[in-house]
Amino acid sequence: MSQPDELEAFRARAREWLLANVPARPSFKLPQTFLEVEAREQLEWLRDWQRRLYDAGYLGFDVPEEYGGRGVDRERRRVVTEELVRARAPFLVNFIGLEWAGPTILTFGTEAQKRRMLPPLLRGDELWCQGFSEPAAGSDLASLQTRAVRQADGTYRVTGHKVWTTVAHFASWMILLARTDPAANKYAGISYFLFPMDATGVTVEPLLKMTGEGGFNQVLFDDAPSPADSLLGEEGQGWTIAMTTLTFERGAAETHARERAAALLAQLGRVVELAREREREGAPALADPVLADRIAQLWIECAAIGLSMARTRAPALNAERPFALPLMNKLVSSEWNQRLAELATELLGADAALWLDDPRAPHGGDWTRGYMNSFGMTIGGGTSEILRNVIGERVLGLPKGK
Amino acid sequence: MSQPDELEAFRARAREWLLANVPARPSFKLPQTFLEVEAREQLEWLRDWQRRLYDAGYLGFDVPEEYGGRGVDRERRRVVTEELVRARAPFLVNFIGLEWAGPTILTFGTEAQKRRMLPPLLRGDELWCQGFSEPAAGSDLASLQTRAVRQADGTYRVTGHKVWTTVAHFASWMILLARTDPAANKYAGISYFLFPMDATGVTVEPLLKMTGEGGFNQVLFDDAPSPADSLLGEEGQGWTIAMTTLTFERGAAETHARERAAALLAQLGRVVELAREREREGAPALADPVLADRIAQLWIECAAIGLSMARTRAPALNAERPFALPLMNKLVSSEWNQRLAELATELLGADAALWLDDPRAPHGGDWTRGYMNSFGMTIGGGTSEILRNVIGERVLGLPKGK
Amino acid sequence: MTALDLLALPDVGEEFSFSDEHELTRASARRFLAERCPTSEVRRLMDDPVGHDASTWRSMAELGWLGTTVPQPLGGAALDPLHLALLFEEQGRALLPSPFLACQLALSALELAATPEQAARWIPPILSGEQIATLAFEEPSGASRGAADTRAVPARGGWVLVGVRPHVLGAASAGLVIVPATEPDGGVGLFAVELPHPCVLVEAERSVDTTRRAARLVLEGASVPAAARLERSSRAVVERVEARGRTLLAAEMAGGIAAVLERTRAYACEREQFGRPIGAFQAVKHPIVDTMVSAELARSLALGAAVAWSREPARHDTLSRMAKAYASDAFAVAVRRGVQLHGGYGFTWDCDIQLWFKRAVASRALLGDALHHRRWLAAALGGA
Amino acid sequence: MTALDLLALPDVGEEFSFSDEHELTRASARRFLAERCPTSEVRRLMDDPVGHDASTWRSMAELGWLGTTVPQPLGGAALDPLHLALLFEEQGRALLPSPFLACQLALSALELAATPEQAARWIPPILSGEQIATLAFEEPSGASRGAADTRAVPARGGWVLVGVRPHVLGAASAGLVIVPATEPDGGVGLFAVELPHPCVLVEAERSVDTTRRAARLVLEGASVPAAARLERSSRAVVERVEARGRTLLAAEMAGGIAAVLERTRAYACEREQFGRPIGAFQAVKHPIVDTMVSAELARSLALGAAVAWSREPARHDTLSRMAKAYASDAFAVAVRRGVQLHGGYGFTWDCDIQLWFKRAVASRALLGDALHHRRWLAAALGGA
Repeated sequence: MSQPDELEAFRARAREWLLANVPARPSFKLPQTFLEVEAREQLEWLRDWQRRLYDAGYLGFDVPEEYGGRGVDRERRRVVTEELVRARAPFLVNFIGLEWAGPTILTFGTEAQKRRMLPPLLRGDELWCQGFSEPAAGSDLASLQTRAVRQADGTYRVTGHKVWTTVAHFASWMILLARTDPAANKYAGISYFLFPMDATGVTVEPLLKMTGEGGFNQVLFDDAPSPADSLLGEEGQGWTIAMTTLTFERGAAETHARERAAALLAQLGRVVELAREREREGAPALADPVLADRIAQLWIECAAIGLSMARTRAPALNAERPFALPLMNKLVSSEWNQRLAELATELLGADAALWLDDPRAPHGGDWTRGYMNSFGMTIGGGTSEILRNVIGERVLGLPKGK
Repeated sequence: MSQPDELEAFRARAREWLLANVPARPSFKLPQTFLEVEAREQLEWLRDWQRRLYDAGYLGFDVPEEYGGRGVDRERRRVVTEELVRARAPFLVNFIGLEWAGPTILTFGTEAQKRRMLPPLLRGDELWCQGFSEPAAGSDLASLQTRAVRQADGTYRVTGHKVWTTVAHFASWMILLARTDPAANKYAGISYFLFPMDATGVTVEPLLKMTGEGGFNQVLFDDAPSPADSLLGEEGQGWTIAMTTLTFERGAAETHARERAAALLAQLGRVVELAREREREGAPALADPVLADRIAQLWIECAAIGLSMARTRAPALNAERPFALPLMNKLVSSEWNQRLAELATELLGADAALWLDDPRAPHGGDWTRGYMNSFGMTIGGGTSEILRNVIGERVLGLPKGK
Repeated sequence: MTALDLLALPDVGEEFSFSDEHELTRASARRFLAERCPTSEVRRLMDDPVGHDASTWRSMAELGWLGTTVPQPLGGAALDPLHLALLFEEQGRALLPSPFLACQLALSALELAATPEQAARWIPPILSGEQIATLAFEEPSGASRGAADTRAVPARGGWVLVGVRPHVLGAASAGLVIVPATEPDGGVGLFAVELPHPCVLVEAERSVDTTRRAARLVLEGASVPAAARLERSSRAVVERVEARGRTLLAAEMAGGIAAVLERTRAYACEREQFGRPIGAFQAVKHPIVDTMVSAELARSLALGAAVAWSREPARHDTLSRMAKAYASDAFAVAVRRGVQLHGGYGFTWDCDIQLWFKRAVASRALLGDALHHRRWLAAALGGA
Repeated sequence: MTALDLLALPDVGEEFSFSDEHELTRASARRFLAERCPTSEVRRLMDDPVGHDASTWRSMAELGWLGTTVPQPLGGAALDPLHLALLFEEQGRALLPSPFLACQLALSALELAATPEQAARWIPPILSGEQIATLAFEEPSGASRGAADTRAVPARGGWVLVGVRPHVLGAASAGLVIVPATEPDGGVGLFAVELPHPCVLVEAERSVDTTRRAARLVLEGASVPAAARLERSSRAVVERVEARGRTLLAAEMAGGIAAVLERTRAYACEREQFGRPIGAFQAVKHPIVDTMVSAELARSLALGAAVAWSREPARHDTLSRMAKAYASDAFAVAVRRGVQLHGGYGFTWDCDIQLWFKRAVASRALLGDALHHRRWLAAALGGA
């Protein structure tokens, strides 16, 4: 951990570096989040940004140095995140790698896997995607049907069909769930692989989102070979490891809490600016008492979410239901974000209809696009409906439905 | 059916009669609805009103004359209802008799039952209560355990425990569901009785509501005799008949639609008056844009409910889902009513806390009492949750849960 | 007026004024649209440069849809507005891409404000389907509704129009646009501007909802002859035209909610998770029921407003605002639930829910959003 | 200030400034209340003429609860306000009937506005439990918050107070009430009025929530000596006292939501219908989860406001408003769901949910309702 004065010096350096290095927006349209990276030029521009941030020493504060990180230092990580938000820096394109795959590998990987996988992951040289969902296994993830058959030489052969696979078209690796024992019960038969996307027999087909953007895909596996050391953890341990990944995905990791809060506040700040700037009946929308009341409510909830994230750092304050805050975090912030995004479209009035390619679209149509993309968060990584089940049963001990 | 000019003449007479006959409020506190009749003096005052309305010829327009009614005339019934609302007349204390038991007896009763039961029911000489719910059978009504055992002489002996029994303490009769065949499946084993409340072995114990008011009860049956002709319909037909009663209870009967709409509008009107009268931050509450916006929304929904009730009179307009409007009616109006009642308490600010016995309570504390009593409607007669199941399954054909 | 009188419902007549003829209109529209406008056709037209199908449009004209409520002397069928509302409901359900709403708005303006000579000149080609017409009803972004920001100045025996009107439905295909403009005396005139016009720029907008095209009109000192001014123009006429437009748009949106309900219902019956159709789960079932409830309420308001339009004109303005306000929010909620309950698939281009989602976004504020109309209603009650 | 700076969260410190001492406070309060204030005791006190138990009150004084945040020279424990907020949370959970909130409001006023002499006179008897004190913070119905409708006029070497203050918590048991009143120069003075007083009528109110007593104070030209005016009175002090009051009330209400959650959860696990506990049904399970979410968010805001009170005073006012606004609405929703999910039983006097229901109704607008505080927050953002 850094000392307070060291930390402030670090913050000053980071701020200065960001001022000098945050790139101007490119001429082409940037995606809003890592979920919508569609074109090669978007990818390379974003990857370049991740590399420069890494090379300058501002990325990897939750990974030990021997695996390419900067050593575990929560405070520095927080400072960097706050400064990234302040500088309105681009997002990090290898989000799945940094936030979901990386922490899982760090927890369950062998020494060799950690040394091989983590450095290029951090630098963005190798992108990661997630192969969990299937056409018939969305909310009911454990019913997945993709098969991985162990060969005599210890390698596996994978056959199956994954969907909603973000950035699969640019990824080098996939965290893949596949059934290795069809005879076992539906949980015990699953294993977890670090699967090379350049394997033969892998076909990536883009899926279009409702916005018309790409960025996610279906991935077909036809007897695709996976090396012997691609298994993460033990055979049959996949479900347990997947639950850990989902916990990271749902933002349970308390280290990230404060930076998520900063991100939510930044979103709110942009909507407040919008409400000051947009007129309605001849006056700023923010002067409309009903709209102002809704914005105030979203502000209150944003503060409540942010303070709840801060509360996760005080285990003693959460002793009665230790999993309540981590598990509710993704549910609450994704729904809050959706309401905020919808309100933004309402502030635009009839101009909410102007789309990305209209030169007069407010802020390039990003508000309406953002509202649509908000469903990626209320559906992906466990729908809000599934999360309410999980919280009801795991946190509150309510009986399972059948 | 009346001709238009006859009808207008009838309306004029009714209005005049009501002007002369609607009683001044008594010195004691009146209940807000038939669900809260607690004291004998309340009962007698209200019964007297029902008798006078009946004797004057304004009650019984859905019952043929041979059973004490005024002959079936929907238009006159509607006119009377509209004039009752306009005159702010007291409610009719034998509500369960008039609205639930009466129509059921008219549909399923023998000639003798109709001749015996309906005239005193209409006049309020004999009050009715409903014995459906049991401690372990609320939403899951069909799991009821009260037993009725047929005797050699054709009479029955009833043993069991009913709850939430409104006006049981004043009722002469109960519409009673009891299990006559424990071996049959849970629906087929149920029969429907017109049960005399003065039978031996019947104990009525008052239950207090959260408001501190009485009006409902639990009723214990200890081998209580029920006469041979007390069975309504056939033995084992009870579930089917009960569903008909519940349809009446949930306001499905289209004859009542327009009068319900008038009642909702009257409630809204009172809240609008309240919002004009109450001050907030030194100005009428109705001048507060946020409160005014909420009132406007409730007005819109009230109009939508009223127009939907009017739509039930045009079967051709509802051919695709004929049961949609009747079944959603109770759900929508009870939830609307609850939101309206809660808003009224919010208009009162801190004075919402002043209770019935405080001399400064706005309107005698009726707003806060009304909000609490609104739960009687969202819980009784099928909770909102159960109604959403029923609509989902019966109207939309969604699969049953298990 | 007591609150109770003000709040009273309109008298919609016996059986909601709904007759066998209305049922015929509804059923034949449903059949026609099922045949001519399945979702595949909607998707085809999304990429079409014009945005609607010419032969379908001709057929609609031949069926007499365009002149449904137009008086017979002007070549219309003079049916009551409930017929027209039913046509809109069905089009909203099928999501028919067409300039039908644009034409109805223009026809309303002509019917209410034109002299017989003006009407005889401009109405027949619209009814026959030859001429697409529209009304430039939206103010520039941020201006008050009805401010009529566009100005008309008398000049050289005619008028010169200056101003900008966004979101003009169907304008890129239209040969005629009716433009409300403020006159020097402060009144509002409705001007029939024939397109193309050398000083009227028609900039096609790129809408999120490509099933309904719109354009931005820039009137750069556009001269029109004196006869272009609809003689019976007034602010009151503009308000009546808007009330009609709200009624029809609300009916269309109610149809949209019904379509979202039907698709979500069907998906919930078919998609299985945890060994059963997801519609068996209350977390899916109950929100679908709520969508059904809102579909029915939206329909009652829109059709009620259509009945009031001819039967209780004094209450039509109020009801049309209620109908549009309710439909705006209810449609928004229905598509939000629709996407969510379709899960990952709902988020894709392939899933048809997105089509109604975008229609809901694009229609929400047209002719005023819910907040705007609720404020008007609150003022009518004596509130803020 | 950019929007982002204005919106920034307070720094609540490492581990939310929560230490082992705080945990001790919380746990011992929970134990004390479980022993002294089970629901049966709450119900007993509902019918009690005084409304609280004298021996429990004495024990609270002995435990030092009353002086938790009071500076040591005045006889307090000088602990940080998070301790006090935790006590309120536990009392809200147990629904303890007591004049604790009344006393804390009075103590805040005395701590911030009294001279050392005044403090030395009035504070010790409060801390010892001998004297119940309160603050008359509510304006008469309909007046603006903070208008200080009551007037203070200098007379005969002292002051005369004229006005009406409703909803004065614990006033019928109090020996001292602090009254904010407008002075001739327009400023606000805080006056310590000892009760009984010949010209102060204390009319007990009959509240829907008989677990917390209040009275209406009528000051009919009540003379008080010059020394009754707290010397450091100002509008700013009144605002700080209100911010503290909001923080504590919000913590109490957060405790109330947690209690409703716990009872509803337990009932849903126990009550069977259709052959299984009703908590297995998503229509029951999911609303309970939503109550849990609101309980956690309310708690974070209330405790966050308590931390800011001492650690980030510049943000305390804002946070206290957020906490009270959120708790007001969330508690109202939680009790509404609580009654509904208990079904017919929830509607009875016997079911304990009604106790919190009434507390929620009675607390909703005390010290300002959600709408009031959201308006203030919106204004801070530059809005209406």
